[in-house]
Amino acid sequence: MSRPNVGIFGLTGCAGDQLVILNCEDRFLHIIAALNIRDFAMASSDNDSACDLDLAIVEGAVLSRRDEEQLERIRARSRILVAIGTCAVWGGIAAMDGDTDRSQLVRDIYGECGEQFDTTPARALHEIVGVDLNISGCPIEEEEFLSGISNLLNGDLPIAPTTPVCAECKMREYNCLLTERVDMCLGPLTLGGCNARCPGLSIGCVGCRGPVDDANLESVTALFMENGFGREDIARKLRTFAGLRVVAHTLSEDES
Amino acid sequence: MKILKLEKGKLDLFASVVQQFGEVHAPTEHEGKFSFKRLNSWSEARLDYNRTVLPPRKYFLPPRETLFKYREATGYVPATEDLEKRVVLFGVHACDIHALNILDEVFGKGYLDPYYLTRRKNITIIGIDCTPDEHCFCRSMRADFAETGFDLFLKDIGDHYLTFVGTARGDDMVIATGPLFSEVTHSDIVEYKRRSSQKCDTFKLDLEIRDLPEIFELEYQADIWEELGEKCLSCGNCSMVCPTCYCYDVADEVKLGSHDGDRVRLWDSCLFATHALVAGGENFRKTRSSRIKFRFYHKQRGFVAEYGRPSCVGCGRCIEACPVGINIVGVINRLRGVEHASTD
Amino acid sequence: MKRKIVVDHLCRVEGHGGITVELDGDVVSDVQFQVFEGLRLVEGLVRGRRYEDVSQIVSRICAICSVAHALTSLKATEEASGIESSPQTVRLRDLMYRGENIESHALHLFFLAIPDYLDYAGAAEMAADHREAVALGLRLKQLGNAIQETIGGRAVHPVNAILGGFGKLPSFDQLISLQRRLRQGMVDCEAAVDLFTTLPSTEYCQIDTTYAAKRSPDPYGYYPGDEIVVRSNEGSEVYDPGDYRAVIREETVPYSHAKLSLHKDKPFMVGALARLAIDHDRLSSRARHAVRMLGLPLPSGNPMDNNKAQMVELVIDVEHALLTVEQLIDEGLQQEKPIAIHPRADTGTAVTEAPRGLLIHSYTYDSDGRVVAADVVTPTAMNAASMENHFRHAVEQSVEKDLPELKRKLEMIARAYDPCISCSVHLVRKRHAI
Amino acid sequence: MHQQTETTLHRSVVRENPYQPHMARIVRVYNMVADNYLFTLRFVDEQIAGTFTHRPGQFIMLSLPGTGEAPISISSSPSRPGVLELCVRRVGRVTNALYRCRTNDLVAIRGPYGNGFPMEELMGKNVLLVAGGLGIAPLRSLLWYAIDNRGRFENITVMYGARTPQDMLFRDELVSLVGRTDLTCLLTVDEDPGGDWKGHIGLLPQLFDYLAIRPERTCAAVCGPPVVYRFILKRLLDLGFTKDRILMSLERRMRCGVGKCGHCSVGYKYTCIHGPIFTYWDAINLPEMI
Ligand SMILES: Cc1cc2nc3c(=O)[nH]c(=O)nc-3n(C[C@H](O)[C@H](O)[C@H](O)COP(=O)(O)OP(=O)(O)OC[C@H]3O[C@@H](n4cnc5c(N)ncnc54)[C@H](O)[C@@H]3O)c2cc1C
Ligand code: SF4
Ligand code: SF4
Ligand code: SF4
Repeated sequence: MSRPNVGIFGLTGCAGDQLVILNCEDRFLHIIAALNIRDFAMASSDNDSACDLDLAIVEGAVLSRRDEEQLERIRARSRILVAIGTCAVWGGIAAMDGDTDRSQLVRDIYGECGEQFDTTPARALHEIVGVDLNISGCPIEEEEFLSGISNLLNGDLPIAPTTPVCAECKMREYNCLLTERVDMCLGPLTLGGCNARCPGLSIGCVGCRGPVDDANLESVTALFMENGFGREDIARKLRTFAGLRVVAHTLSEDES
Repeated sequence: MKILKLEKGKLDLFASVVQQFGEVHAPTEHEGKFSFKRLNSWSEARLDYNRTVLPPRKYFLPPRETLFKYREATGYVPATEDLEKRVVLFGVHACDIHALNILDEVFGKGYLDPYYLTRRKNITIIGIDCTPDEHCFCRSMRADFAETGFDLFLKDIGDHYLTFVGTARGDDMVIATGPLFSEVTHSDIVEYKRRSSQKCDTFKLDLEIRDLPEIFELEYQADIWEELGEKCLSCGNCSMVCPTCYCYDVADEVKLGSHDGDRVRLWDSCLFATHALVAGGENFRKTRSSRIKFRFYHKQRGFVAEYGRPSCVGCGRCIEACPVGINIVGVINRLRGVEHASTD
Repeated sequence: MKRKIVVDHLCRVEGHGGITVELDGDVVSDVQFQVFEGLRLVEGLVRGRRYEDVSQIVSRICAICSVAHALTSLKATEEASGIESSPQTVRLRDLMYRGENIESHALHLFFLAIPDYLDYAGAAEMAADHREAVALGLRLKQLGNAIQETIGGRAVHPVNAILGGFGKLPSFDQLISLQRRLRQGMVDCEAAVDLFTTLPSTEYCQIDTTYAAKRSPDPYGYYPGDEIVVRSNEGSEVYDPGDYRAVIREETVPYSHAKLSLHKDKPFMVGALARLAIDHDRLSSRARHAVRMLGLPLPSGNPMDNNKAQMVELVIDVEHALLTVEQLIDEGLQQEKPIAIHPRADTGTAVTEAPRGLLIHSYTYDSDGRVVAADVVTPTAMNAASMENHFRHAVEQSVEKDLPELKRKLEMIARAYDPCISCSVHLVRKRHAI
Repeated sequence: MHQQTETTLHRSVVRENPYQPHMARIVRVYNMVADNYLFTLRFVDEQIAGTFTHRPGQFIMLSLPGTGEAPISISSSPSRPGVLELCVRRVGRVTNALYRCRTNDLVAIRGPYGNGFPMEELMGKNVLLVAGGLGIAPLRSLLWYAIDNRGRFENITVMYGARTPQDMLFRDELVSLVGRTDLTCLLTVDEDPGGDWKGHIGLLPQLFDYLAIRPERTCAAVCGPPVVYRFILKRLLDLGFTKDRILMSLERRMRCGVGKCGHCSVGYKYTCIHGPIFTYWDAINLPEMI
């Protein structure tokens, strides 16, 4: 790919991942030299919203029919679609309470005029279209994003991280919060790549990058319960960034 | 072997002389845990530590290192930048020295790993005595005393350290400090022997390694592996902190907007699901139980077949690091069918 | 003759929104600032969550204001459980706000606003001709991020700020490195002010405006203190944070996912221009110099002046941050552990200044420390009515009435407000305690 | 630990580095079947090109700069030096990148690695080669070595099965062997949707029906996907082959190729140094080997 046509899009989210792209200050000028950014509404007002794209980078979850249609349009015009951020990859915090009554919630907040609002339960991009590459993180890590793009420019899909936060935590010799302070650290369940940012600050991982492939939920839950945490709270905690929502949902059902 | 003694009160003086042999790194404390770090001042050194979170392995096989730089014009060029750095590791325990000797077998036999070996030659090791705690079982693993693999080894005999000189460089260090060292007397020897046998009695963990390979073969299908598989988190903590685990991954990293890049090597673990995954999705150790079994099997049985001894030195790190309390001594004793009072 | 000006999708703003203005002859008959950001209903999601999880969740309302959301939430929760943070914690948190403000204003001015003035589609396009200016903006932005990273542990969605303090305090070396960068930042700010004085003027909307901002005991504090001041040409009123409902009345409108906020039935403006209007008598000499250089009248009735106000705040924030960092270096950081919280059933409300203006978080907890009700009022939501008001006057005051030109002006006004649209849709109506 | 001067230390990393890949040029790309190419490579450095040699069954580590490294069997015979032939199936990062390469592009190679077939053991005996699918890649080296050194072996038999004629690797080459009198070449396909296959149709083990084997004078070399092992090994044992006369080539994940990285270990052996050629006895003795 020589200077591919690129679009950067945000569905519903906090714009944190697009901000991380803009935060690549040192390398921002390199990025715009390597990529022909044709459609990036957050950063430019001269956007070609119809051209074919080699690469579409999409942030945010799908929370409305409008999002869904936009995503389908993006997919149709792009060769490679990359989901960036936990919302796009897993549904993010908006998917936390998949089981609550959404229309009721909307009515609670907006009153009657809420009824006509275009709103659907949160979904990750892969639930709607094919996704070629997922880069997780809330927000994504700058290095991982740039190396992902470099790999794509080189013609390869980047090597997906598969190791948990714990491994990175130990590589940096941080004190373990599970064995030492008995926090609810989600490090063993969470996909690494952040260099164990939170444990490095003596704060338990909250799982913002979503789960590792073979997360041993049962064992971690048993451990947390042994350490005195309630099942409901554990289930909620696991569900925060939505990656574990399906299993966490089962966990809370077990109880009832 | 040349043996001298060093007054304890002069240790800081000795350390200041040793600086000329390289950057001094020693165990330092952080919220009750220890790690080898570059010292800003000698007072940071905590020679009374029990164990560091990461073993000295991190100096020889770093968590991440660049092996080659690839440039379109020159091809793969070996990266040599950090290799020549001279470091003095002050205060390495016997088990960790044993572990380095084990890594020497892996990286220094057959195909020689020049990165590891170059570091091994540039890093000076000053060993020190220790007191076993509740997780130590180096005695069972025959790793409680080191005969080789260090430049100097300091053994506590009260007011003095008996100093065993292991290499010519160790001798140079002794000579550079001149009058700090004195001759060993008969009463020093008596004291050394007294302390040595006393130390043997302080171990709280014990296990028998004779015929362990046979036991492993016999118990290859035992239920315990399934049980452990249900408990294990595949977090890799045990292998990250192990002084003799050396699995690594290699990846090419390309620079944005070019075809140039680096080939890096990164720590890996046999507990990760992708460790034995090959093309076509075939995974030779798909289940967690098969992976944790493999770790024990490889250390306690596979390594014996290849190198004549288990690759565990009994440092206790994996016991301390496991969030769900999987305890290697407990596992082995259970395989053997013996209960030991102090294992769980 | 009826005409309609429609901006489908506002670019170079955070989030998704549009503008529709209907003209009947030369009179504006209808103005709508529509927000069609999807609904994440964050307010509903925190219900039932324990007190220590809340700030991490609400920080995701918006990335650009994530420090403000996280810290306002912590402050409200601490208020509810009756603990007071140490002066060092307050100082460090205010420093995080400076970092966020520097980053956010630099992003806004150099990436979103200046390209407007110079007629470029964005910073990338501008970089071709004005590499230096873009590099200057990137440097300032990076400075803001460096502060947020050093104190907050991450530039977006800080993780280090927790209830009762911080996970880990910055090291001496980190502070020294910040000091060095902030000194460069002082020089960069001067260059930025100079650059700004060369931009074309934008006098096309002038009306009396009501302003609201927090007033802190220290001059120009974003985090400490909690009085809300409302200022109009009828004078100033002061409110307690707990009475924020008396300041703001919200209305839902069918065309937008954001509610409209009014003060005594009138729109009001929050943000940099409002803060300067309210705190203009306590500015440092450097800041006053910048105000003069930019020719910024205070108070001003021109929303476009918000860009100038943001420029002045860059000067204020860099100076302030440098001062704080130097004090921390001189006095040394005390190794305080975060204060442990013992939950109790109560309500806590906190008010701070996010980059775009007043931010209010209010939570009611039960005795287990679980959220019973939550209420978040964001600056962009407060500004929505004011924006519509300014759109209306800009269109009516424009003489040429040329559609593309009007459209451009509307977009520029919207961007001058620096709306953060994802914030605006997370309003919560307080529920009664069960 | 003896002292060494800095210059020699440096040299060991630069000159005696077992991980050092050497640039090689693709001199020919041949599209064999869908997703399988045959690459002919020649080292850029003439000295290496002239001296490189290997044993049949050995593999090299192939690097695509910026993409990564993968183990690939050498499909050409050492009896035909100067170039290396690699038969590669496209499955992942490295093989995809290789697939994009064209004649004259550069790749990098280090090796050869692995034990290779025990030639001393095979010489003077009958050799039976049994391959399924991509399993022909390592066996082809042995096949041509045996043909080129015909006098040193007794009977040579090759049995190869592919899913369809279109999937048959080295098809023209193998078909041309069928008529030869100095060796037996038996080919089969599972099915023939195109209807142009003149040879045998049926599963690989059926080929044994055409064969009279004297197991006590024969060594068998087997390579293929797991299903091949499952059926062929049993068949060979039934015929009376002893377990150490059945040789097989195994695949594992590999990151170093030289017995360090730990990925290819099975039981207490490393596939890269103790293998990839193992006897059937090794396989039953080592847990999880097949
Ligand atoms: C001794 C030996 C000889 C061989 N000879 C040949 C030969 O002659 N011809 C041939 O075509 N092949 C051969 N192979 C197989 C070849 O080495 C593999 O197919 C190799 O993996 C290809 O590398 P790759 O980078 O293209 O694939 P990879 O990118 O490594 O991917 C291959 C597959 O492995 C899995 N995988 C890899 N990495 C990850 C990860 N990080 N996370 C999750 N999954 C992952 C995936 O399932 C993927 O589909 C041989 C292998 C060995 C050991
Ligand atoms: S602190 Fe958390 S991430 Fe680190 S080792 Fe312990 S459990 Fe794993
Ligand atoms: S440690 Fe956990 S919560 Fe923190 S950044 Fe990493 S994945 Fe996110
Ligand atoms: S297996 Fe455990 S006890 Fe043995 S050397 Fe490794 S970390 Fe130490």
